Amino acid sequence: MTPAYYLVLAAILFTIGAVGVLVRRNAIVVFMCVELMLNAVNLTLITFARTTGTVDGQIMALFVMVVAAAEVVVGLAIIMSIYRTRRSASVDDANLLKY
Amino acid sequence: MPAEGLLAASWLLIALPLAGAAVLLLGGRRTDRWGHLLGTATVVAAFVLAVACTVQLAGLEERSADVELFTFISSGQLDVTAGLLYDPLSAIFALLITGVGSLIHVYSIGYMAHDPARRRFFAYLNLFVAAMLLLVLGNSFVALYVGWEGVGLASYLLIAFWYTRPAAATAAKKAFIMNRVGDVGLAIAIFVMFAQLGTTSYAGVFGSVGTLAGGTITAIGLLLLLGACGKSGQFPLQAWLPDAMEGPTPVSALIHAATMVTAGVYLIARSAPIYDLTPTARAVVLAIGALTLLIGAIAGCAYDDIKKVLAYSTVSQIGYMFLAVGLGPAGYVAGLAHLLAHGFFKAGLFLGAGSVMHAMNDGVDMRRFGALWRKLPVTFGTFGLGYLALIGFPFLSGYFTKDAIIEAALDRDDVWGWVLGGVAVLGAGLTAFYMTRLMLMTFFGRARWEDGVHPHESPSVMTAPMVVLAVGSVFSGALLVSVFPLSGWLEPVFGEPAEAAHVVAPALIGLVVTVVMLLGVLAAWLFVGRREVPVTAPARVSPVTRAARNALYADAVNESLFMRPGQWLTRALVWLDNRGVDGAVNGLAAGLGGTSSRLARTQTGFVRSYALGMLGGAVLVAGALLAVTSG
Amino acid sequence: MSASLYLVAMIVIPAIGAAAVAALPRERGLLAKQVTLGVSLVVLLLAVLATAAFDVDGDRFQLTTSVSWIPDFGAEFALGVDGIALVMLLLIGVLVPLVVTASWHEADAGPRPTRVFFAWLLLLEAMMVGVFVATDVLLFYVFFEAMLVPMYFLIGSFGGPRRQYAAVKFFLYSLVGGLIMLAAVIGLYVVSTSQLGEGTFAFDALRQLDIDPEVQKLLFLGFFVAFAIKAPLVPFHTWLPDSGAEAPIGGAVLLVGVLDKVGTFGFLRYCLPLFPDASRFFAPFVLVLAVVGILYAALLAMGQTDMKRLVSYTSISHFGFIALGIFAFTTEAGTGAVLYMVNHGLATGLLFIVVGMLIGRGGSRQIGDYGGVAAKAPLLAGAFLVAGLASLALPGTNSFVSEFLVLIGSFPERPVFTIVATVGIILAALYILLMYQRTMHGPPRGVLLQQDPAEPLSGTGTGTGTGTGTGGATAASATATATRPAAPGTLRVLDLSRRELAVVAPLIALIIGLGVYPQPLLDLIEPAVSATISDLGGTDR
Amino acid sequence: MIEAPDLSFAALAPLLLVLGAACAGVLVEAFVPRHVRHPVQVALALVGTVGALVATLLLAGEEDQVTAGGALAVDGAALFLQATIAGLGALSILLFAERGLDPARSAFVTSAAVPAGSPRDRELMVDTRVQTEVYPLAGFAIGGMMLFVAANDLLVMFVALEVLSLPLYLISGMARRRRLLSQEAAFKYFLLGAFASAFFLYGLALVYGATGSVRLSDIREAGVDGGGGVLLVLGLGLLIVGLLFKASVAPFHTWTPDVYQGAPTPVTAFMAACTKVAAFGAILRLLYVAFGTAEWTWRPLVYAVAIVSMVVGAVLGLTQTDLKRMLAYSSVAHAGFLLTGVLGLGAGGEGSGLAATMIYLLVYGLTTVGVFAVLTLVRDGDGEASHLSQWAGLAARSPLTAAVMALFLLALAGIPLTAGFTGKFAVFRAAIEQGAWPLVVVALLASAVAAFFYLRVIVLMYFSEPVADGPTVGVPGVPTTVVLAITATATVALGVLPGAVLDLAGQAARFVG
Repeated sequence: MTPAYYLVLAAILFTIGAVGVLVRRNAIVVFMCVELMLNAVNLTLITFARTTGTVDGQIMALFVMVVAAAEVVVGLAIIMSIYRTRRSASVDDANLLKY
Repeated sequence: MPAEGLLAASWLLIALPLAGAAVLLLGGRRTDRWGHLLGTATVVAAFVLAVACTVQLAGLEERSADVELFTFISSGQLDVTAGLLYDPLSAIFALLITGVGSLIHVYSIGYMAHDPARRRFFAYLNLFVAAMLLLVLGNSFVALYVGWEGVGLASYLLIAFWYTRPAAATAAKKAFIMNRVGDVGLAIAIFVMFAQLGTTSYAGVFGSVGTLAGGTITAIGLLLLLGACGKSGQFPLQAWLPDAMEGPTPVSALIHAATMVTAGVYLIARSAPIYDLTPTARAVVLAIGALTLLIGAIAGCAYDDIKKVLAYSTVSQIGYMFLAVGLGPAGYVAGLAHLLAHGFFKAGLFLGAGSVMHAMNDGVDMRRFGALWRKLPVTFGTFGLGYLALIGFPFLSGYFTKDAIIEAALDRDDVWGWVLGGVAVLGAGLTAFYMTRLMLMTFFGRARWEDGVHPHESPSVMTAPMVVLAVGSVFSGALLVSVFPLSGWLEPVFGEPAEAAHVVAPALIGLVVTVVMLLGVLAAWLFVGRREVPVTAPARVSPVTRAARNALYADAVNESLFMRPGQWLTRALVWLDNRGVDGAVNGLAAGLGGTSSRLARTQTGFVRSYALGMLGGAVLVAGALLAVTSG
Repeated sequence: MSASLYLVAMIVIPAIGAAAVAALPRERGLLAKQVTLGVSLVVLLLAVLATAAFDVDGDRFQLTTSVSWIPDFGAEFALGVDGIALVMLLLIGVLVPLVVTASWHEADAGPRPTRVFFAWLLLLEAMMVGVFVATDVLLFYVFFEAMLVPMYFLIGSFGGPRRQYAAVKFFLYSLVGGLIMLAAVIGLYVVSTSQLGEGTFAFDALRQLDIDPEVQKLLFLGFFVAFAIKAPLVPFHTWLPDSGAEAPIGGAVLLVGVLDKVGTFGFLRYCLPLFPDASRFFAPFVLVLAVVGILYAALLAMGQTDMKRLVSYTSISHFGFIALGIFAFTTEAGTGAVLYMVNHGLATGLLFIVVGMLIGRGGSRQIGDYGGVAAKAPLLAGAFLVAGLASLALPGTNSFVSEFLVLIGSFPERPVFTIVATVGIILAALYILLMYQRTMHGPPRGVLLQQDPAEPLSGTGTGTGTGTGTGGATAASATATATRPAAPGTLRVLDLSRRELAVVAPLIALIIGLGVYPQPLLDLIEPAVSATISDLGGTDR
Repeated sequence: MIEAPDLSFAALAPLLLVLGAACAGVLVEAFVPRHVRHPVQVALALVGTVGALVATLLLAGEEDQVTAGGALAVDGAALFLQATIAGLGALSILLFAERGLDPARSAFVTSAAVPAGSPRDRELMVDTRVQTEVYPLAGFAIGGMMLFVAANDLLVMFVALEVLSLPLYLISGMARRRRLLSQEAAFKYFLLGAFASAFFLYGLALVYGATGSVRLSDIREAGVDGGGGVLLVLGLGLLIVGLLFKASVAPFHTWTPDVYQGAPTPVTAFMAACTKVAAFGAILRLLYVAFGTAEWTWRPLVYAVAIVSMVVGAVLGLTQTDLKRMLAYSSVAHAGFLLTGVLGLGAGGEGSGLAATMIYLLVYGLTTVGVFAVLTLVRDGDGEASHLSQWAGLAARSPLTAAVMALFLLALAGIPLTAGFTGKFAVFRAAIEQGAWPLVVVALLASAVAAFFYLRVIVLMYFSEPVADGPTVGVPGVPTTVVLAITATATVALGVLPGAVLDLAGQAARFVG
């Protein structure tokens, strides 16, 4: 089986993530969708690592994971603080700032 | 040739009155006490100087003197030197202006005695004299133009002398504007001369004008004529002159009878070398002269305002002069002779009218006059002589000069000659009619004075000039035509007077004219003298009379042709400028603002819509790049 | 001080003066005025010295200074004057002290401190001098734009009721023009880089460039639009009536008197020599704009009811004449146009100042609110009349010489345009005399009449005391019947004060003096103009 | 046996200083007693940033090098931008440290964890205890930015991106006043930022797949011999998207107004100034080092984006009523102007575009910090009075403040004799040299439109009558005063005599790798 399938799968996952960001209201879920996009990238990286026969891709995937973890920490903190204030995690409720 | 002796100092002619004006205007109230004396003194001095200069000029063999003063404007090809040309033509004008001017200054001392602003009046009069002298003495068309507009200014100031009266202010403005219309013609004529000949001095232009194409010369001639019409109140620019009577009467006498309004005649006479080359332009001059002659005479018959009648008479008489100078070499001298004679008797008549008004508490309505001959003997006498001179009573000045013009017209010896001659004769009859009417209504018949009017003769300071002018109006004609023939004096300017081939014997012409004149007098007596003059003008009159009363609707025409459309245009443009030009800019601004607030709506504040925007952007970017790379 | 430093001093001294005045404590308003007057007089002196040091037959640019400024952009701090710039310097030198004197009480009434007004005035003077003496295009541009700021604050802080609108409009119009010019300036720089190896902004170097005609057209338009907005030519003019009407008198005088001249100056100094082919190509279009502007603005002036707007429109009309003279491409017309810039500055300056004095007395800008003022204030009326006559170019006043030169110089090249333009002199007589008659002539009436309790009039006392109502009545009846005027005594208006006379008299003297003997200025101007014309023709191979 | 990668600590000194100071700051939080923490943290942060500034200046002489195993390119451009970031960072830190203005002695919430509006929050409102985490966080952000502009390798670039972003997300949520807005700003910034970095990352992956490497130089080689094709182009596109987001270029600007408005003003200043510099540094490096030889592919794109950004920024700014929001849109417009400078860099990096862009970044950064610093002075009951109407007649109440504000606004509008003009002139010249004059004309018209809303503020301050119960103009403490002095002086100096700095930028304008 050719790497193309993995790439396509990754692309699909990425799209799903992106669309998810657009359609879901719950901040946590939206954030998860972003994570999904990152992981789609990881899949791509690893696939390419295979095709090019280098390990760079896999190392990069590790980097991405670390970064993603850091992002989770920061992200959840922000979401929590706003949730505790507003008692709601809906991204649509936060629109005082506009125009 | 360059001037020596007194002639070299002829610039003082202009400088003296100008200095007088400056002193009176800048001096302020300090000069109130003696201002009028200074003003008169400068002009008298100028007159003396003019006489002396003329005498010296007569001594020179080729009677002409140039006075170079200083470089006025010099740039590129253009080189305008401020200089004077003192030759027989300018000399007679200098004498007329300073002479009549002096008399009128003297007269004004009395006439304006009780006016708080007398000093200002004399300042303006001096200013006028200076400008007028510059006009006639200048040695180039530019100098002439400067004087030309200078007299326009003086006339404006003097007509509006009693500026608290809206009528006066409006009349002054009207005069200035209509003169400016003429000035445009004069200015463009100068441009053409410079463009074609590279010079604007008389010597340069007249020297080389022959080299130009006929069309160009005609154009110059017509443009100059436009200027002349504006200044001399000729058709189609005659409407301002009667209104100008709003000014004090001495002004009407000096500016709007004797001198300024004759500047047009001077211009055409001065430009003889140009007109001699363009029969077309000259024909137009003739036509305008004849037409104005009639218009003025007809309008003169209908007015009850004594000054208006005299004003239209002036229009008509200047028509005679135009007709004369339009005839070319044959007519120049005749026209100028009539001009000088007219200067005397018309000035005299106006001063007389002033004296009458002085007696009648400044009333001008002849229907409220009558039977004044006993109350104002001197005025009546001088006025009567002026009257006789004007209507061309045999052997008074008008008789000679007017006949000379008619002769010259007939001497063309063609149909037009007869037509013009006929018009001139008819004009003589009309002149006799309206002037007789004026005499009858003013001095004879029953006294129709308003209550509280106690006529009294004017002081001698006023009557003396009137007497002098009356004498002049009696003899000047004879002097100019036969004793010291003007033709001889002006020979250096217009050349040898051609021996007139008398188509019709002068004696016969004199007879005919006299008969027509008497008919006019008779008619006047029949219409006015026999019956009682109603105090208010009869309303139900023939269309002819009504037309005449409206000066043949000249004002109406101007109004409907120029003023109204002009006002509409102005209003339309103001609207266009605010709504259109400025509106476009403000509209653009408003449009941007609208776009801004509409675009701002896309900034909904919803994270997800932002994300959508970003995704769309990303897709576009990727798509664009792919499009570019894939060709 | 060596002659070459005159120009630098003329920029630096007012700038420093501005800083000093701005630094004065609030209550020292009088001192601020005195310092400003002193500094402006020093500038006048310098201008005269510079003129004395200028050799008419010498190089095109004299009194030059040049210091490297932004080497990276190839820009230099290069100053120098030719005859054209020199006469403009003289104009600035003459006008500013008079404006200061005329505006002596301008800022006292308002809420904002007096010293600020005069500080801006001095800064404006520095910038104006700079814009005329810069011989480095970038430096010129910098002054051109920086000049906006002081004028913007003058209008916005000390102007009339709609000053905010006017100030912003003025600034944006000029800024848009300036920015478009900036593109052209940079374009010019790039061309010079490609032709001379390294880019430069030095005017003399740029004049040597041989630019491809198509490029010339673009660059010309870039400069032209900026200058046409400044000048202003129809249809870029609508900012001027607003600014002119709302600006304080001092600002208005300098605005139309000097600032706007930068536009016509720019035509002559930059458009023609740098882009000869394009200039010749566009000349017909510019001439159409100019001639249309003459008549259009004149008619609009007639339609105005606000005196300051009217005067602004007359200026637009006059700028049409100047543009005509410049784009006729003859020495006579060009010289006339430059002289016109000076004369217009003096004549319209006086007109604005006198109108301002009238407004100061009546508190209204509407023509309809005045009448018969001449009776009570003959000096004011006289000054007004002289200004008006100068504005309608009556012979004997300075404007006649310039207008005559422009027209007679343009006629051989462009007869049709000239004839149409000449008609403008009738309209000029109309709009001036209409305004004069309505305000000065006729029976006394309007805001200055005593019976209506007009708001306290700034800088004027009270007229004669008693029986005003009856006085008015008698005056009216008298005008109806008698042919002698009734003694007009019903206006409460003081005639010109000594201070005001000190402002008006020099201007009148100049107007008449230059009207009778303009040759000295012409001798200064002509060499520069003919050099420009030859630049134009010189590249005609 | 792996040989250790070459590490030139000298070249890394600036980074190490800043990041080291940040780490030390974390320890300080842990061990130093609360009452002395604030001065210590400020001192530390300043030492880090100023030290880094000095270090870069010392390095300026050195010839360019690629170090840390090829991960970092320490070349002229990098150093110049690092210096800029460090300097602007130091100024921002000073703004953070201002304690004189807010009655509660700090612009930052005492405890971000406490829900806004809760009783505890209300207690803390009036408490004068200050929270000092912001300093290490800012330190990390600055370090990330400096790394960002020196990254010679897409992965490092990504890591740097996150290192600079994550702290920013946090501190933009830490306003003491108007906490709801602040939190919302942080929230939006975070979600969209994460979204954007996902794009960047995917682009990275695609480029890696296309070229087999993420080293910029390798990518260029691959690009030259036409390797990759569609994958490479797509990757480029996504990378650009990620960067344009950070640079707040339309249409990726949507977060900017909200975040600028919501974040604490000092943080807004910090973001507006430093993030711009960092993002454009990265854009330049990516486009010219990695894709410089294929510039024909992206030039039209950048061209279009520049126009969109200028127009959107200028037009939307017209109708804003909140100063901070207005400045946000102006920053969008300025991003567009900067892109014209980017286009001024010809194929293979000749032309003055790089120097011009760097100058513009420096100028814009200084002016922006200054303008936001002024904003912090004008206050009403709850924090800064950022609504336009509140500024009416300010000149009458506080001439100096108004004058400084007017100066900065004129600079932003690009009026000559201010720094803004120097920057504009530089970038426009570069663009015209590359024949992009239509773009420049658009830019000029856009800046004319933009000038209108800057002018409106001046009109309000100077030409309007003061409003009743208007805001008070606080007396700035030492830090803000210093910031204002420096920025104002620089704005004038760079406008009147920019020669020296222009030279510096000109010499520094080069990339390695």
